[in-house]
Amino acid sequence: MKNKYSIFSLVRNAVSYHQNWSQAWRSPDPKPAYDAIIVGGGGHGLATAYYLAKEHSITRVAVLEKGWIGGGNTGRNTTIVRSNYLWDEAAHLYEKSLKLWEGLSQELNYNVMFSQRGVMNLGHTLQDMRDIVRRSSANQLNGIDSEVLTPAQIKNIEPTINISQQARYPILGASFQPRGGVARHDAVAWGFARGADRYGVDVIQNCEVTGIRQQNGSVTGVDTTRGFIAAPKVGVVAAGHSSLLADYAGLRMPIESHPLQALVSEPLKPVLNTVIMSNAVHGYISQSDKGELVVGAGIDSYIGYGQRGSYSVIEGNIAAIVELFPNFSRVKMLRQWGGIVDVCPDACPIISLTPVKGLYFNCGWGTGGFKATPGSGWVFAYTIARNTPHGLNAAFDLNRFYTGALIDEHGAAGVAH
Amino acid sequence: MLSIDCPWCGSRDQSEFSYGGEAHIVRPKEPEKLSDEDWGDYLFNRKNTKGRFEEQWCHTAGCRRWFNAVRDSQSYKIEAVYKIGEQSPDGIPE
Amino acid sequence: MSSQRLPSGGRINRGRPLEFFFNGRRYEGFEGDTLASGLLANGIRLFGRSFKYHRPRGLFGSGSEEPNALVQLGEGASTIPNLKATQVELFDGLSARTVVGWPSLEIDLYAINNRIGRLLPAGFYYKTFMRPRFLWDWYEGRIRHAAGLGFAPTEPDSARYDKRNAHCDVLVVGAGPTGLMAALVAGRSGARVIVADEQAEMGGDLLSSTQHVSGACPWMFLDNLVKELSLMDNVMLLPRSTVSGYYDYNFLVINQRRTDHQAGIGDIVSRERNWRVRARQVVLATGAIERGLVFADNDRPGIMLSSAVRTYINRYAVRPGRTGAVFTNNDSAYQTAVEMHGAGMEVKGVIDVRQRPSQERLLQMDTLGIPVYSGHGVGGTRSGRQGLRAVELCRLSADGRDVLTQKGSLDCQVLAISGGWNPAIHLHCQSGGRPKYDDDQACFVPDKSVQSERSAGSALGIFQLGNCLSDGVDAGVHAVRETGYACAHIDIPYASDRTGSAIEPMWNVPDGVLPGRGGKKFVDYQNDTTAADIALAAREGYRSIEHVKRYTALGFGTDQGKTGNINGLAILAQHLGQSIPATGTTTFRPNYTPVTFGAIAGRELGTVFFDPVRKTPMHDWHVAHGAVFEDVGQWKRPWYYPKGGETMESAVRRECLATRKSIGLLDASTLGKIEVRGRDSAEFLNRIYTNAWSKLEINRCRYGLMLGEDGMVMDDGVSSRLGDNHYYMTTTTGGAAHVLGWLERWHQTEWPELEVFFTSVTDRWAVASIAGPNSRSLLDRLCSDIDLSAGAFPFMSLREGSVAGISARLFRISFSGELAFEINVSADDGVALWELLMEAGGEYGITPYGTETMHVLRAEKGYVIVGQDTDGSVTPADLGMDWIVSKTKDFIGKRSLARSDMLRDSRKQLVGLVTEQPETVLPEGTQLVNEPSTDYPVPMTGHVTSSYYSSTLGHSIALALIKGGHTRMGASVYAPTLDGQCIKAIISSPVFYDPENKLHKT
Amino acid sequence: MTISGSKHSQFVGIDLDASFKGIAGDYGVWFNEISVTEFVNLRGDSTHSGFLTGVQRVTGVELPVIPNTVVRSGGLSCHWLGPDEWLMTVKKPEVSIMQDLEDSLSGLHIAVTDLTGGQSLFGVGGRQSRDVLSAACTLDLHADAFAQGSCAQTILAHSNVLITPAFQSSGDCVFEVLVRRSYADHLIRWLMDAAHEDGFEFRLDDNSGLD
Ligand SMILES: Cc1cc2nc3c(=O)[nH]c(=O)nc-3n(C[C@H](O)[C@H](O)[C@H](O)COP(=O)(O)OP(=O)(O)OC[C@H]3O[C@@H](n4cnc5c(N)ncnc54)[C@H](O)[C@@H]3O)c2cc1C
Ligand SMILES: NC(=O)c1ccc[n+]([C@@H]2O[C@H](COP(=O)([O-])OP(=O)(O)OC[C@H]3O[C@@H](n4cnc5c(N)ncnc54)[C@H](O)[C@@H]3O)[C@@H](O)[C@H]2O)c1
Ligand SMILES: Cc1cc2nc3c(=O)[nH]c(=O)nc-3n(C[C@H](O)[C@H](O)[C@H](O)COP(=O)(O)O)c2cc1C
Ligand SMILES: [Zn+2]
Repeated sequence: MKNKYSIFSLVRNAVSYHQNWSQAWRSPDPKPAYDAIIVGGGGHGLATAYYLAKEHSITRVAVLEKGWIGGGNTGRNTTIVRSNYLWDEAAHLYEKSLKLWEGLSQELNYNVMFSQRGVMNLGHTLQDMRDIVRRSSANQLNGIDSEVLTPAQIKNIEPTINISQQARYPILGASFQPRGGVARHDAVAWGFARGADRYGVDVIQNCEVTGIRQQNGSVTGVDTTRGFIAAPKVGVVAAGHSSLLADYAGLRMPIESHPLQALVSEPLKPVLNTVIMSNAVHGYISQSDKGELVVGAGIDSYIGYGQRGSYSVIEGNIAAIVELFPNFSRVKMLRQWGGIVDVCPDACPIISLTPVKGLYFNCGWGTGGFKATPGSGWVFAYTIARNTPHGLNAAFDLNRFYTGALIDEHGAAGVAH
Repeated sequence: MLSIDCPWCGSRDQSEFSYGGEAHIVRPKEPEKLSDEDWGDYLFNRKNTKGRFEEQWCHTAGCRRWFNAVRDSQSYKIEAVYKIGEQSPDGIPE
Repeated sequence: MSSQRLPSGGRINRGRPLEFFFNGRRYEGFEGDTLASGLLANGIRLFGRSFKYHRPRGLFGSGSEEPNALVQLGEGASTIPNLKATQVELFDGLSARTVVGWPSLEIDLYAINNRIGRLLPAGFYYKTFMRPRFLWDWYEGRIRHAAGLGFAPTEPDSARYDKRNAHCDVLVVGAGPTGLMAALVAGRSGARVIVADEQAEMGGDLLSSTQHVSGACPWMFLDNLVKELSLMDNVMLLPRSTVSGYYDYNFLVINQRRTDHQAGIGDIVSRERNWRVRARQVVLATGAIERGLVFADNDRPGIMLSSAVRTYINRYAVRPGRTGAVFTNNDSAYQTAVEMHGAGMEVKGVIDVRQRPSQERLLQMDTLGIPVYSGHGVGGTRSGRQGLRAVELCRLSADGRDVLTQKGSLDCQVLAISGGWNPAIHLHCQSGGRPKYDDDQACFVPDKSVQSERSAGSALGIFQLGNCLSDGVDAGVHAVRETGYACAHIDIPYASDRTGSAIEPMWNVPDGVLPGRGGKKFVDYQNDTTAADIALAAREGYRSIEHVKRYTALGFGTDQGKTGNINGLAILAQHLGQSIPATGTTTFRPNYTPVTFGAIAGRELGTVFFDPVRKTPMHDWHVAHGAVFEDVGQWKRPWYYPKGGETMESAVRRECLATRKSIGLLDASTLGKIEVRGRDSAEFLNRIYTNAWSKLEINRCRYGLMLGEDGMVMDDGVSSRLGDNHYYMTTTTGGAAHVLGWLERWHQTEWPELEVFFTSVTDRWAVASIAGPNSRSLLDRLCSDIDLSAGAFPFMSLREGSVAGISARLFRISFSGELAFEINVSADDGVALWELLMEAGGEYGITPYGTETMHVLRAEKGYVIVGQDTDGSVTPADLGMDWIVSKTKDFIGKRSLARSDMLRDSRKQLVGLVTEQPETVLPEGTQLVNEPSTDYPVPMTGHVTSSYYSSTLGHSIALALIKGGHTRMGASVYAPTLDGQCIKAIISSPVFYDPENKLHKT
Repeated sequence: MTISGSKHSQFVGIDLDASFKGIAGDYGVWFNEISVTEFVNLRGDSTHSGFLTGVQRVTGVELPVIPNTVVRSGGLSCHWLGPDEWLMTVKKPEVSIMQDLEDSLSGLHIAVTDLTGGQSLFGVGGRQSRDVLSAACTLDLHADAFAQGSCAQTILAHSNVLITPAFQSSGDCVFEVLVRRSYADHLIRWLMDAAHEDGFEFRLDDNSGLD
């Protein structure tokens, strides 16, 4: 392998003044035809291409990205990774993903800085606590690490948190998944791109898909801003833009695209040890390795493709954070931004075949799909390669919206970040 | 931060309103006669348009009236508001 | 250390000396100084260390653009991390320390990073620390320790922060000459004007200037202008106020810092105030930010922006060094040479990369005896302990890309550099506008306005004072006209601007060595991003400017790349062989400068204000009687009433038994209450509830279930018929607002033809519910106008009358399974009623009970609580409530109940559970399995939704949702609890108490 | 002094002596409780002439049909709340309009709902009253934008309120703030806190709202 990354290659390249590093991925022109096209160069799309090549030996693959890879939600999320989901279907899928995370840096030979510092979901009402027990209990039975913490135990892990029982919505407890954590979002996209490129996948940027062609009910290729590209299989992983692509194929989707915002503080010396999420006061926070506090703001109620949301949402979230951490009131917000999240009615993804043969959709991850990146790519590659869902994603098909077999994660699991 | 023109109260801060999603989704007259697919389509499938989009808002903290707006979902600019039952400036909704 | 304070001049108050501390040492400065100017005046040049290589750094700028001089202010709870020394106003006793440098600024062990810098190219951490895997946690700890700038406080902040909402006709951002002229026009025309400037004083660049305006010295001109504005009622001047964000619909946020510059002002005045402004028109007069030049070792303390040097000299009367030189690619820095000379500095020369600087400038330098090195560059620098000592001169090729000859060095302590000017287009871009590249001026300028906004003056790329003044007037006139005012007359002040020759872009000054070698050329000082890093990124395939930003951290810092971003993207463009506009900028986002969380959060925090606390009319009574409260939505509801050290368990047992045996009293005022009136009320309820309402008789009550259109249980409650076309609906406490909204929505948007009105009366009624076998006897004593007998006042009916002389509506409904009455009186009478009931009930041992007892009592009866026993995935059939679902009419959600998944046998259904050990209470939420196992994953069959000890029954009871539960009566399930037990339980009917439903009907 | 148990006051439990001088050394804001003897919510069809005349017959005022306006006359105010909704407040103990409205409008599609006891009305006056309210209210409260005769439902400190400016003969503006009873305690505490810098006092006997 050309340019394997390690401390040794770093030293070797330092000697030659870093002039000899090869490209992490090429920037090829599109070929006229591929065996499979992946629409969307986010983490999920790139992972799909990577696993298609690696696990299914399908290497004549193009990933078409309208902008720059990782510039969608992959590049703008708060990077929380956990698998403590309530419902079996979701738990198994996310746990598969978490297992892949645990070896991802080595697998990709790209340090995605996956930091298993634990994720805490706080409970502030009696019902929150019932839900926490319910979820933790389900997690344990599913073989997923999860514990319930008392306020004192929370304080022990996170010394500056406010556990006063006089608070407006006092912290009554939390669930805690020690294996959860955060990762370096950009590195995930880049690592998968580099990995896929190594297998010969073409990662093509600045190439927007503008149409999906089909003949006799089967997909034949896609129109793009760089011309028509033929392929018998097209996997769409376009997150916030899924409805548009469905529209190109004449399909309707149970998806709404909403602005979801996040913000960071200035970099600080380590002050937070874990990831803290609170549904009731609505805010979540972690600290990146670089030192900035990464705060998830809320979703706007309205549909929005603007990659920006309402300032009041930011205000509410910061208030929640200061409520939880009154010591952060002198910390400053550096930057805020937004993403376009594709929300499904049951807060669970769609990873599915479609009525069009050879056309597959992977979307609806909404506010919580970063953690699923490797797992989602893994099952989607399987689904595309075999033209049938893997057991792990069978429940996440489009049909559930007609039969009613929803996997209602907001029902009880609360925020799905 | 939107400022929304309530057809009755005029321009007010977004915080006074609640959102109702896509406008002109008519509840089927005889749901029992619908197939599961058609019912699922009514329940869940949405246009989710990028661009000019007809949607519902309610002036919850004001006059409590629901109304429709044509808003560009990318620029967030509200191009028109009209009352329930009135015709969209974009013509008859299908 | 020698004082560098000039003997006269400056906008400092020499009559007011201040003492302050930096890294533990004491210094003196004056009122009007910033920490930066104060330290510089004391001869301090080393301000901090860089983030990655820990190189010594000094001041680079003089305002919010500063990348280097970051400090931590104060100690303890009021410490503030990451302030820019250039923005910290001095006050007496101020104490600051540098944020980078461990263990100290002078001796920084991490400075080793500079030595091994070659091992730390952009993104090195993505390439290493991967093996062995188990060491990653350790590596990460080290990385975290090394990273981060200042320290967050670890104690709560005692300062106040507040907000104001404001509306204005014209918001002027920036109070330089441009903004002030715009404000003057708008103010004189009578418009409502807000002027915000991030600096302590209004004036912008004029504060640092010596250029005369209309014949007057600039400060005199300024003082008159500001005075006139401050006397206008319709103009609000906000100094120390940064417009941090420009959002949709001309909504802008101004962060005003109110107290930090005053020591000991106390906590009465809020420390910061965020203004939330809706402006009809916005004038962006934010000026321009000078950018540096990228050359080898361009980060020595003493290398400063030319504009900063000018500011320190003129505004703060500080000489930044004894000797100086200028390095530029444009005319503006020549003035700095003049000012340095005027300040008594020995100016060693002006190094101009251009082959032909303007004649006028050359003459000017000549008269001052300052040599001009045209067609030259700085190829490297040397430093001593206190920073810059010398710069190396080299002769450049005509195209500026190569070094022709090394030309020796100039000894100087200060190098004033100017790579050109970047209009501060941040807010324009935040408002949705795009940046447009102006080739002539080598900078991005605002493109078309998207919102009601206009950039003016230097923010628009107009760099001459005279033109700025007239453009400010134009902008003011434009704003006034757009907002419908008649424009007042104004004389445009005059300034004698110099003409000159054009800027020649110089993005990467050649140093004559091979790529990657030689001194580091910093592009982004704060993140130590170098030109080589950008080249490396491009080489490795990170070609988008957005990738380069993320790979190299260019512009990622607390200054957001105000001085470095444009140089960085231009260097990338060179490497990719494409134009600057094709390369594009990164996205401008709020905040313009960082804003404290406290100010964004404002005052709605803490026990009292974070969210409104809703109280029932009897609230104070509950407090006085020791109630412990539960949060239900925004309401405070009594949870239980412990007596003399009772635990919750014993209080609840006592309350339950008292109710079952005699009388309990519950404050039920929080239930949602809606009046439904109109000819079509019944029809409307038919469509909303699963059951039928038309035939309900007047004065009768009925339980109803509402579903979402997806068929899932949404809310429940008892509704009653008050008249022909008049119903009274109750909802759950938490669901009240939602249900009212739900009714209105269906009515207004789907069925406007139905004649019906809904009015919330939740707050109008106080509700005291008495339950228990003695409740009728008690009520009999207080109520003389209603026949309370079972025959005359049957279960599920209502009567109007009076209770102890208070007019009341009585409902015979029961959520406890006991004989019960809900007494509704005007909220004004709630306390009186409650006290009368307590008094009259004394001999029955009437016992107030809270929500916990209510839950136990209802669970004994198998009554569900929506949201606890349901979760958005539960249908009426799942609850065993088919009986309430009409087969003959349509209603919201009905069609969904016929979908295939709703008919599945294995759906989770509501059942009761009884544990083997009567005292064992199943933990609520626990999952249930059919077979205990540790072979994960273990298939789950359901979970416990409600669980209590029933003192009435003498054993624990639980409700659970269990797969196919309705057909599994008597079967056993196991609850593996989180603390490692496995509790066996038997599935039973969910009705544990009075299954024949006799008691409540008596 | 605190009011305890007094049934008609929303200031129960609030320390009414808790006046506080602001940084200017005086009371920039004052609060009082405005006693209203009857609150009536009225729904009906304003395009129906019988409805309008029926209301006028009882109240003597013409129902405001222009959004966000109020009509006041002789102790009775009538606020526009929505195109088919009004709030009447009666400040005279001897007058009750509930039943009269029912009778006068009988046969029409209307709803007359007694809200007495469920609402609280405060006056917020003084030099800084506008500033204090604008701390958590997005409405433009400037006299040019929110003139005599207007009223508006909006949000103040996370609570739904109806605000009505009332200009006194002195030219001072008092804002009448109507809020649902269960929020009243929150709101008055919030107002006291919001007046932290400006200073505030309670005015007990001054029933300053205009009618
Ligand atoms: C603010 C925020 C915070 C979040 N926090 C978390 C979190 O903490 N944890 C978590 O697990 N998840 C989180 N998420 C969700 C998570 O980011 C997403 O679910 C996940 O990144 C989706 O990955 P993706 O690859 O499917 O989508 P994306 O990364 O958005 O990739 C889709 C790509 O498709 C491209 N595309 C779209 N249309 C076309 C077209 N026509 N042609 C070509 N290309 C096209 C887009 O440009 C984009 O690059 C958050 C999201 C946001 C916005
Ligand atoms: N010699 C040159 O080439 C050159 C170049 C640029 C500017 N100038 C001079 O600078 C002056 C420009 O005048 P001007 O009025 O356009 O700009 P200015 O720089 O004088 O004033 C801009 C003001 O805006 C403030 N500001 C910027 N962003 C802000 C924000 N987000 N919130 C609040 N305040 C903010 C700054 O603090 C500053 O006071 C003229 O005198 C001009 O000659 C000269
Ligand atoms: C986890 C995370 C951490 C970030 N940290 C920083 C940071 O330290 N400094 C910064 O300027 N931006 C930071 N950003 C924000 C990015 O600059 C950028 O705003 C975001 O990726 C969205 O892209 P856009 O603003 O270009 O649309 C961070 C983003 C994420 C997702
Ligand atoms: Zn309205």
